Amino acid sequence: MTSRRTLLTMAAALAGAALVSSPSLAQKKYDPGASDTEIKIGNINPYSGPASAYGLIGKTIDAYFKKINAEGGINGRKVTFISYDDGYSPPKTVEQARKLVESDEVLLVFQSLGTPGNTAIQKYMNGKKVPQLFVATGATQFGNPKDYPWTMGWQPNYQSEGRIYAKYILDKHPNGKIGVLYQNDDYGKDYLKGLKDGLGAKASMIISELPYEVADPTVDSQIVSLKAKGADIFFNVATPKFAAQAIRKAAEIGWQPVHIVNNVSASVGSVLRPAGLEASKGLLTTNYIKDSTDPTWKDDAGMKEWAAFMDKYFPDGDKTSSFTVYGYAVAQSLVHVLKQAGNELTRENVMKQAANLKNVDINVLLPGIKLNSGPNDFYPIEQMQMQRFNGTSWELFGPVMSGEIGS
Amino acid sequence: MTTREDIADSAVAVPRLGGLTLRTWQRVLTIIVLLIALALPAVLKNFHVFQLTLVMIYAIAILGLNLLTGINGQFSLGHSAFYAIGAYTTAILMDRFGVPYFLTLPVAGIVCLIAGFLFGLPALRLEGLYLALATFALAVATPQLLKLSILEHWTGGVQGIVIIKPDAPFGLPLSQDRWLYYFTLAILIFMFLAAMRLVASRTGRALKAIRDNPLAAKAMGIDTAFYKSMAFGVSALYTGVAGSLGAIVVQFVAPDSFTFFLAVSFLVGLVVGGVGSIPGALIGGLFIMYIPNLAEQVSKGLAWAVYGAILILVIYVMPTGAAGFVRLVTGRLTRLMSSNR
Amino acid sequence: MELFLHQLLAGIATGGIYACMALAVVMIYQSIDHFNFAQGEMAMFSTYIAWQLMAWGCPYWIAFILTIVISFIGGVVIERGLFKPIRNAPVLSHIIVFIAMFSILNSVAGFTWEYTIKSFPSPFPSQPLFNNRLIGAHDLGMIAITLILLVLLYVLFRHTRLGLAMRAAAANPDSARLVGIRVGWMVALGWGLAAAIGAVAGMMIAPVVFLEPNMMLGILLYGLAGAVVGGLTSPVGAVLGGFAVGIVENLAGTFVPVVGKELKLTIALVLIVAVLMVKPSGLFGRAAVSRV
Amino acid sequence: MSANLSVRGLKAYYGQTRALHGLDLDLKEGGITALLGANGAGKTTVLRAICGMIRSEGEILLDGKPIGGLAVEDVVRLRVAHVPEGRGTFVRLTVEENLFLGAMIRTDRAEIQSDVERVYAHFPRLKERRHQQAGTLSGGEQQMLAVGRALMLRPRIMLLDEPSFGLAPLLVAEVFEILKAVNKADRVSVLLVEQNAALALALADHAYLIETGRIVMSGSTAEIGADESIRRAYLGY
Repeated sequence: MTSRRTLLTMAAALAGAALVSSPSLAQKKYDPGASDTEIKIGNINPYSGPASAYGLIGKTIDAYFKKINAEGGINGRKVTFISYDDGYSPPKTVEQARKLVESDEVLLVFQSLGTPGNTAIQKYMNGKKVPQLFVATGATQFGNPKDYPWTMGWQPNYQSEGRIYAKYILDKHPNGKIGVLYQNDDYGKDYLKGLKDGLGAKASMIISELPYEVADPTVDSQIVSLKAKGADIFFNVATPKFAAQAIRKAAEIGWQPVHIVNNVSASVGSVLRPAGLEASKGLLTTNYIKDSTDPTWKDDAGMKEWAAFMDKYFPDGDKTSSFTVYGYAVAQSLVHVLKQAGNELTRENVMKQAANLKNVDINVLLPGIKLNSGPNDFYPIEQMQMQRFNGTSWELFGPVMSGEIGS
Repeated sequence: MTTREDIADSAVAVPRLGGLTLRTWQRVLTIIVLLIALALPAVLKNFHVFQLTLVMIYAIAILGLNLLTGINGQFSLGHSAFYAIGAYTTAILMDRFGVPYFLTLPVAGIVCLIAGFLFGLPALRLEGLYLALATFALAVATPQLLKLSILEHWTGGVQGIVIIKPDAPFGLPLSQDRWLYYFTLAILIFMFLAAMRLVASRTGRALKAIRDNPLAAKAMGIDTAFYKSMAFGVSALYTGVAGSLGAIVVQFVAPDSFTFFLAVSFLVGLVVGGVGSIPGALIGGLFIMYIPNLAEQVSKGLAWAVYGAILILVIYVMPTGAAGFVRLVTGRLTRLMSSNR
Repeated sequence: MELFLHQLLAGIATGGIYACMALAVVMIYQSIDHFNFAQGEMAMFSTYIAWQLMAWGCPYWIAFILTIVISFIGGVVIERGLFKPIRNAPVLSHIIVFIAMFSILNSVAGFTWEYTIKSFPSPFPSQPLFNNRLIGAHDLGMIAITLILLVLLYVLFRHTRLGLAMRAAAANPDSARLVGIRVGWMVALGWGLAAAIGAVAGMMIAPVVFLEPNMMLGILLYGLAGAVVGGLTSPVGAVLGGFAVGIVENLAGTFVPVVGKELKLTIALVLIVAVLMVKPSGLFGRAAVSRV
Repeated sequence: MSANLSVRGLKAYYGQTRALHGLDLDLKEGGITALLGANGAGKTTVLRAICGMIRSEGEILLDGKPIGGLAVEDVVRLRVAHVPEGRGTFVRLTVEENLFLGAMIRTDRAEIQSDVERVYAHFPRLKERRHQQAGTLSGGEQQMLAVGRALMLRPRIMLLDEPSFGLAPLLVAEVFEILKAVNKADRVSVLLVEQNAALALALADHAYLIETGRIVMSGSTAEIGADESIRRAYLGY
């Protein structure tokens, strides 16, 4: 009997000692997916299917967290990054999101990619009160804190980019005739809407808007049509492969409009070079991120750091693709949020911190572009700058702009 | 492209296994599976319940394809289209008109029955590869049609439609997932029983006669045109009901959900489960639900290569699907038993 | 009118792509009496092999020929290794193996060479011929190569004993064995040839659409459609069918009001199905007539 | 040219089912041997077993060398031509292509061409239709084509499965006439399976009677034809 009693007192004493000796422990707060040693982060990416090119982003993020872990983790906690494939199919996204939340019990879902998939899980994530943080899409519906306080975007949204181009066109070519090539999905239509809204009363400047499908072999027919209709401004809202086809075809048939290519396809390495650098001369676009193939950033500290990271943690990764820079930047942003959350790793605090970014500097974003967010501002990056291709690299011009979409 | 496997047919003889007839074994097995199905939600997490619900939904869709391919010998690479029609019917009715979810099921079924019948009419003139191409085209065209801007008011265009998950009725103490599981299970049992009825009926015999020998069937006075179109219709009805359930469970429809890949998955499920076998559809559903996940666990980068390898392995081991395999094994066993006696 | 002419020419250029693929489809159909749904992926994979050879420093034409040879051997090996063991399984099981091959090739290519697009060189001069800007030199070159392939195939099938044996083996394997044809090897040979033609198609198509693992996804469908429209038994028909599909698709996309631009693929497919209903053996195919 | 074929204890199987139960048979060199029997007696099975189309046990000796277990393609290479039930026409190919296929294993190109002409000499009707799809021929013409295709092999042994099936009597006579001529001229040994016993007995010099997979009688056609009881019981005339 006595022995049992001693044991109990000893245990109580030990427990008391533990409480006393580390008072900070008392302030630690965790939700599922976080502990003293670990933070579980979920992710959904199309590693297969028609959008599998984006899978590179997931791989880069994975590599970045390896780096973070190798350097001691986030506030001493190792990151466990669980990334699933949804093949760009919404039902699969739902399944994978539920697996992450209910089976793997992650703290948050990060950078789930694509508008359809994110739309499919938005209600679920908000119902479960699990952060759907920094989604990988520029659709405007993911920055709506009133209805969806657990969902937040990251990159500048497509509509504001469209507005920036509209502003430029109204300013420089007020009498132009605009032809648009767009991918027939939310992404293409968002850009188109931004352009139209930006043109406002002068939306009639758009004389032709032609869609294409991801399954189409080429967009040659559309380019031929746009030229024949007499467009002298070409707004190219296509993903890399089709954007490159359009650039090449336009040059081939001797069509030389003011050619604006959307930011999604602004990579020198994976779009302009395949399309032909000569043919790409004079292209306009906007950007917020540094282009790894642009010699301008050869000695840039941020890009050097990125290159070192790629060499060490993702040597197989494609350094000419903008996706690897993007993945690096967005992963850095998340790490910033989690560091800021400190020891209170609850889902609520994560969202609170994500909505509390003040001039955060991510070193691979263009100079002057910072992350900013607030309780009513769920678009962390809203600034972009226009640039023109000179045959070897992009040249920034004009001020850092924002699309100021009314949200 | 006809295949002549038929579990319902092969069970006519009364071979015995361990003193019981195969029929009895089948019954016992069915009851065990049913009991397990009823008990599972109590021990599983919501997420797994959700996955199993999807398995049942896929099984219903595969059963629909089976009625067309296995029983009637027609071929379709386009059943994702009917799945989509069912899903969209439900989504539009729920979202735009506030119709309760359970009422949308029969509507989706009827809409698909009509759509399938109408598609079956021209398809009558096409056989084998041509039918394959026509249905292939249907599958490829479906997402584009759903995106069509003139339909956007109804379909929500590329954004799709988000719908609200129903709660359990009568204040039953069940989570939404568990309730939908039982709801789907009930529909599944109903649909499976109806399919068995159909296969055993006059209509079923006519369909099989057309599959096995269209000329003779015609000579016997079977209206082959009507029956073939009807087979398309009924098949579409099943797949449409599955689509409708899928929309409710996933809470979302969008053009990207119904690509050609879905039609291929159904086909894989059909063949893996066993062409012509009604219970095989469940095996098919399990396969297309879990094997891709398994492949992803084996290797992330090469998940689909692993999946392909598994598929080839399955076909090598069971060239006529799980149902054919089971038939083979039970056949061997009964022969072994009887020769021992 | 000018737009019409431009679209017609653009249609011929894309039609060349489909025609090339359609030839490969007809080739495999002639030897296995069926489509190979993984054919596009095989062509894509061959093209990556060519790209890899060039990346290792091979000159274009040597890489071109090596790729054809490797693809031929690959085709034979796939048939002998993968399909011979299940030759008695139902057709649907074969289709599943095609699907499996599709997954494997696509996945391995993406894993090995990444999913980002690569430019693939064209053997033809980049300057437009005759200073016309409507149809590029590569398009013309591609059409020329397609026609050369067509002639070679025609000669093989119509004027050589090997070709005759292959046709016989495909049309009626049991009788073919009775005249001493080794049917299994004829099928393997057919696979090899189809793979080789697919490789040429891939290397011709890649400069236009850029090289990436999913590049053949849409093209295979158009190629199938072209082959079917032309009649699956006729290489000439397949090539003409390919051009027809390209032209119809472009014109439909441009001139069908309201829904044309959004549904150009769908409209093209509907037209094809309509053609088949009127003329089930395709425009140029010979119907198999037989007395009962 | 001709050869002799002897079969000892032949058992043959369709899947698990045994269709022949140990059967002996000799084919005289340069002669015509008929195999008679009712429907389903196993006549066709014998031919299939000899040329390797189905699994069989027992001895099959061609000029004393065993050929059992060889694949069809290899049996054909020993110049054993089989005109199968249903004629095995390549319906999508032309008449002439069908004939050339018959000579597929031969390499003497010039001779092949002259053999085609020889077949045309036998069957002028085929010459008229040489560029037609074989599927468009009438039944009788297809039968001629099948025989012609077999001749293109320059066979030492010809296995004929019901050449009279579905033909008008006049045509049957024509085909049999030519068979006789070929047998004489080229000294080809012929094994003829027939349901029309009268015809077969008239043509052949030796006959076997088969019943449910077993030989029940054999002898010269004269003997068999003369046996009243057999005529009634088995031959039905």
